[in-house]
Amino acid sequence: MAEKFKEQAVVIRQEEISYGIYSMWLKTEQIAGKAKPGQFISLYCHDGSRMLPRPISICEIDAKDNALRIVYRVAGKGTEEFSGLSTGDSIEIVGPLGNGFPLKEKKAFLIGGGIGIPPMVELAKQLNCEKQMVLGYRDTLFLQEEFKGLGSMYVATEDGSYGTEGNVLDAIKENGLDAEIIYACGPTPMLKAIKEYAIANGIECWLSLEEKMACGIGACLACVCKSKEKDSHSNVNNKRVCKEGPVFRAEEVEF
Amino acid sequence: MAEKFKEQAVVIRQEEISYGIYSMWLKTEQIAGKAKPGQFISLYCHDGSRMLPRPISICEIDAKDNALRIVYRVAGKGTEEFSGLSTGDSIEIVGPLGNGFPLKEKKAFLIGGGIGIPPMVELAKQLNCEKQMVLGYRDTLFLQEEFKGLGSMYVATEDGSYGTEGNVLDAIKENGLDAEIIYACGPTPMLKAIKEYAIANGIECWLSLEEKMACGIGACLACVCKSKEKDSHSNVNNKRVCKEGPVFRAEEVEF
Amino acid sequence: MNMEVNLAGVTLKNPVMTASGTFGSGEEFSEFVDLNKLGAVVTKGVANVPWEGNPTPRIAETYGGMLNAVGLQNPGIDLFVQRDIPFLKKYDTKIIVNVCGRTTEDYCEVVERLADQPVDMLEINISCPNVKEGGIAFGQNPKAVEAITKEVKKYAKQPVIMKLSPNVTDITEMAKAAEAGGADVLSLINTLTGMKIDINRRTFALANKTGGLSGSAIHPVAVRMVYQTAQAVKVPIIGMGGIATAEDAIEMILAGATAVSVGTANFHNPMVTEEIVNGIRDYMERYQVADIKELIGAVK
Amino acid sequence: MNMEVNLAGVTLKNPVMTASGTFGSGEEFSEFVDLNKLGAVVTKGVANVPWEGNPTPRIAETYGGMLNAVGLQNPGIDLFVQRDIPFLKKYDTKIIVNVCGRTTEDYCEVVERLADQPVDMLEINISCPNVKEGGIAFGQNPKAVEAITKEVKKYAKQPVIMKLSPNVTDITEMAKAAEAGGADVLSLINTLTGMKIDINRRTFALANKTGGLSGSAIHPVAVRMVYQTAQAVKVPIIGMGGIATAEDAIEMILAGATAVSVGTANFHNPMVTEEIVNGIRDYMERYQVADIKELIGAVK
Ligand SMILES: Cc1cc2nc3c(=O)[nH]c(=O)nc-3n(C[C@H](O)[C@H](O)[C@H](O)COP(=O)(O)OP(=O)(O)OC[C@H]3O[C@@H](n4cnc5c(N)ncnc54)[C@H](O)[C@@H]3O)c2cc1C
Ligand SMILES: Cc1cc2nc3c(=O)[nH]c(=O)nc-3n(C[C@H](O)[C@H](O)[C@H](O)COP(=O)(O)OP(=O)(O)OC[C@H]3O[C@@H](n4cnc5c(N)ncnc54)[C@H](O)[C@@H]3O)c2cc1C
Ligand SMILES: Cc1cc2nc3c(=O)[nH]c(=O)nc-3n(C[C@H](O)[C@H](O)[C@H](O)COP(=O)(O)O)c2cc1C
Ligand SMILES: Cc1cc2nc3c(=O)[nH]c(=O)nc-3n(C[C@H](O)[C@H](O)[C@H](O)COP(=O)(O)O)c2cc1C
Ligand code: FES
Ligand code: FES
Repeated sequence: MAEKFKEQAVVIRQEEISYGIYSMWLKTEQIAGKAKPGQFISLYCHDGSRMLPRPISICEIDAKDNALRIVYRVAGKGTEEFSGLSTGDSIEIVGPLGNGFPLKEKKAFLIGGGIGIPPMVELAKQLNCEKQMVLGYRDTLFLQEEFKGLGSMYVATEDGSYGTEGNVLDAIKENGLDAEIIYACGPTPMLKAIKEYAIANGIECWLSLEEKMACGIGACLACVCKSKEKDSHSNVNNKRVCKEGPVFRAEEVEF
Repeated sequence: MAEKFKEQAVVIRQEEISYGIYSMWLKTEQIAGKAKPGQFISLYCHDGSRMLPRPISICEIDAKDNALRIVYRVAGKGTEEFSGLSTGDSIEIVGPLGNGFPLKEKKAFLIGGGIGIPPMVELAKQLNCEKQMVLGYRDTLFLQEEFKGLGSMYVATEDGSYGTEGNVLDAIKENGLDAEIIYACGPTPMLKAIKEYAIANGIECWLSLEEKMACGIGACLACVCKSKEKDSHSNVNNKRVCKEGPVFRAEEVEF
Repeated sequence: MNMEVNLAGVTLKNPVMTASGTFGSGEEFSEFVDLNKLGAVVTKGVANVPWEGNPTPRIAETYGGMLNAVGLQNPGIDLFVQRDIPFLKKYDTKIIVNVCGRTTEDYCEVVERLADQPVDMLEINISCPNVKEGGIAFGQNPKAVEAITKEVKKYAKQPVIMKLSPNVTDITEMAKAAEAGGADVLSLINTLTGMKIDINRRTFALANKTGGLSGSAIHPVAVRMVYQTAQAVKVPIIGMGGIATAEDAIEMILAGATAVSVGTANFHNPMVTEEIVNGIRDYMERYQVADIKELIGAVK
Repeated sequence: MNMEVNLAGVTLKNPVMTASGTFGSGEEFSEFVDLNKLGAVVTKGVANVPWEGNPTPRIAETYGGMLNAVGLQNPGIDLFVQRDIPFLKKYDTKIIVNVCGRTTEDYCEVVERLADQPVDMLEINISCPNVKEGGIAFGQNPKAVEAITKEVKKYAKQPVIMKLSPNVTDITEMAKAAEAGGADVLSLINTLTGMKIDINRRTFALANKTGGLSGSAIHPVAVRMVYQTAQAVKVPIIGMGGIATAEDAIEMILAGATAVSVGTANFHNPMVTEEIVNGIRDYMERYQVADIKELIGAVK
């Protein structure tokens, strides 16, 4: 049983790194020290009208200083509230949650789409193998600097303003890339396409999923995804994204 | 029709002047410039779970700088929220609300009980007559300095730690005071006793009442008090504390 | 861009109205809102004679909402006709008079008195949980709903809106009964019956013990009932319950409401009704909705 | 100071329990809360066979609350008996198993399977609004409530709690029917049926369209129903609905609840149940309440 903590984290610093996209470093007591790439934390709002936690992936871990970084897009009221926090403010968080990515020593694609890019940063730092980052954006780039020196990087933008015009698979094709393992996080249509690509090419593939959550720890069954096999916990073909996931073998899950 | 404004006021400064009692100066756009002693403002909470305004009396008015002072006790969640505000923070307010005290040139008692003392400060400043402040406290004194130089002052404390042991009427009796007019604000039992005293002694008497409010402007009929005569607005024996009040002739209202 | 909606032949310039009892007859709020900007003003409930209402405390705040047990205090139809209608006539907005009563005869008396008055519609409150007689008793039984609707319709010269209570097992049953009785429009929801206890004084927070829950807290229940009702009847629906933003109003319209009423939110922000009108316009512009009618019941 | 309460012969060390479906079988929350500190753990609803539940999204946040349409996903009684009961037996707390079904036979099968199991009580969920068959259908008609209570009682070896739906015109009618059917304890309220629409995507926020509203938003409705029920029946009541603080729990007890269940608040703060136990103790100390039983139904 992985350890989880509920803490009053303190904002070390926060900045808007792209339009509506914020990067926040949080000082934790224990969470950062236990966290792994691909795991997430739950953040709680100060405003009493919003009761549910917001799940946000861990982007970077500074285990030495027990700090962690999240990068998030303002998508609604909760993330808007978070974006107003500044150095010294505190925020309740629970974590580390979920399973995280397996760290394998195989030639890898690290594929991030939009706001699915953040978890790839810590993964790239911890993976010990040949790394090819494939990053998909709508138009404006962010978190590019972070990958410098960690491997080769390929970018796709929907509007073609940078790199390949199209999606991450177009960038892979255009650059004639290959890999033995895929780690991916991003919008569902992207994950679906990557799953097909991986199966077609016989590549081991790990996908990080999203679903609406209530408890974030596996108790409420809000956040399930369809699984191919009967899940040992649920005894039906449902797995909990917050507990068995958010990272799943592509073959395990159905979209 | 008195003018009312909804504004984003800015906290000039706030301090805890006694245990759990806060004094806050607010910079307004127009409200302070139009306010009169005995009127109140509605303050709105930032936290979305609290939707109703908190009515708080105006303690002092700085018409020149368009600032006003309120003094309040932390009584629940809303006032607790306000107590956390500091210089530069903003808060939504509506005002000035209610009728205020009539300013008459008669030898006066200004009677304040506990958290009913604040409105007496501005009243004392604006009244042009012989003023006798009679202030009742449970134990700890506050807002005493403010009355210095405005008239004579008499204090009663429940525990006798300062001034007369007992209530404001005990202080009046002990000091052998008299007056031609009474202005009073404080807890209902005190107001009730003052009303009886005023009638028994044939003194003109104005009382500032409290009631739970929703709209604060006279539209919802939440905040009524029983009136002796049929009220011309309601057409029944109910007057609106927020609109016809909060200040009433003692004879007009029933407790 | 067209924001006009039609309720039983009455055209509102936009779908935003005030919820009865939260806005008086508009006078007090006219200091904050330009009444000309609203689709309609719905007045506080008025009876054949003046009502004293309940003892105080009449309201209590709750999480994301409030309880009220005002108990339909009102000045009676005579003073209302003499004072409140002329006030509202000065504005370019529709006038909807909310009617309450203790007996069917009470309701009919008020409706008859209003027949020759310049009011646009009548809203019959058969769903107030805060009075001992009348009110909700009429609104929790389909037979009673149909009967009172029929009676009122006999006397009414203006289109009749029946205002339904959410404190029922099946809202569609009541809605169908009102429609069968001849209702021209339905409005829902009135407040959910609730209670608050002060644990320090160990008493009820309201003198009346129970009160009606309103405000953002109840919005999801209101949306559900409006949706269910829209599937069950043909008459137009005025949706209300916890509408505090343009988003809330649009949600209600998408669920099937032709117009919306804003209540408790006025206490949180006296300018909210006008802001909601503007917010709906912004939404229509953003999504290029040429006519608001395209949104009514668009989510099925 | 005595915090013990008695529910149909079962003594709880304190009145704080978990609300079914929000706490699994306790395993996940045991990382945050010492289960030994709770009066009882009420499990997620379990059926005779595994249930898949509804498609996602299964939840949506609302103002001061949330909607859920999980649809009673559960692993079925076999795995539950083999895994969940032994887990809970490790703790010094009472075990209450929440039972769901599509037919009366389904319920009875589960109840029978539990007869020789070390569980302390059974809670029969006849009020789930999120499944097509069973659930709420049993809970909105007094005859059906009485009938299923009687059937279940035939098979039950443990005291039976009937869990009532708030989506009814008169909660006391259902409460009396359950009592007449032999219920040992009543629990209320389950969720209020609600709906949320995403105005940008113009779709329902939940795949199931409607869901159950829970959390602080509904607390005043729950307090009112517990109060009304306490005046109408003799059996003890477990109060729930929006309890998020010790104050909320005490309010429910003063209204007439012998014990309370905490649901949605666990999602906002995984340690809340233990904090509520401590907060009730603080209140009793502050007001010198020697026995919590003095508080039960103390406000009338
Ligand atoms: C495992 C996981 C990791 C995530 N990591 C990131 C990240 O690193 N950066 C980032 O920007 N976003 C991330 N998201 C999405 C993020 O959780 C939502 O954008 C956020 O919850 C929106 O909250 P809000 O209050 O601003 O929006 P609102 O729409 O106001 O939220 C209302 C409710 O819906 C939930 N919700 C809304 N959108 C989502 C969503 N996409 N997924 C899950 N719940 C949602 C909220 O948590 C809240 O309960 C992640 C989601 C999951 C499940
Ligand atoms: C005309 C008027 C003038 C007032 N002036 C002052 C003042 O100068 N200083 C001061 O400390 N207090 C004053 N009060 C009392 C003050 O309004 C309450 O203490 C305050 O609203 C409590 O809010 P809360 O959120 O802290 O308490 P909570 O108990 O959490 O409030 C819950 C709800 O009850 C209402 N409420 C609670 N107590 C009162 C009360 N005593 N009167 C009216 N509504 C109440 C709140 O406004 C809110 O809607 C005044 C009240 C009125 C009516
Ligand atoms: C203080 C108050 C008074 C009310 N008075 C009436 C009334 O007189 N007649 C009526 O039909 N509804 C009355 N209502 C109900 C509202 O019109 C509305 O149906 C309900 O409050 C839900 O809307 P809201 O959540 O926007 O307030 C009243 C509500 C409140 C809060
Ligand atoms: C996610 C979720 C799942 C639930 N599942 C069940 C269930 O399986 N059986 C049941 O009887 N009630 C279930 N409920 C209802 C709760 O037990 C409780 O009655 C209701 O949520 C009100 O309490 P609360 O406001 O404290 O959450 C569920 C509630 C939620 C929020
Ligand atoms: S969010 Fe509760 S099980 Fe995943
Ligand atoms: S608070 Fe609404 S009338 Fe006074």
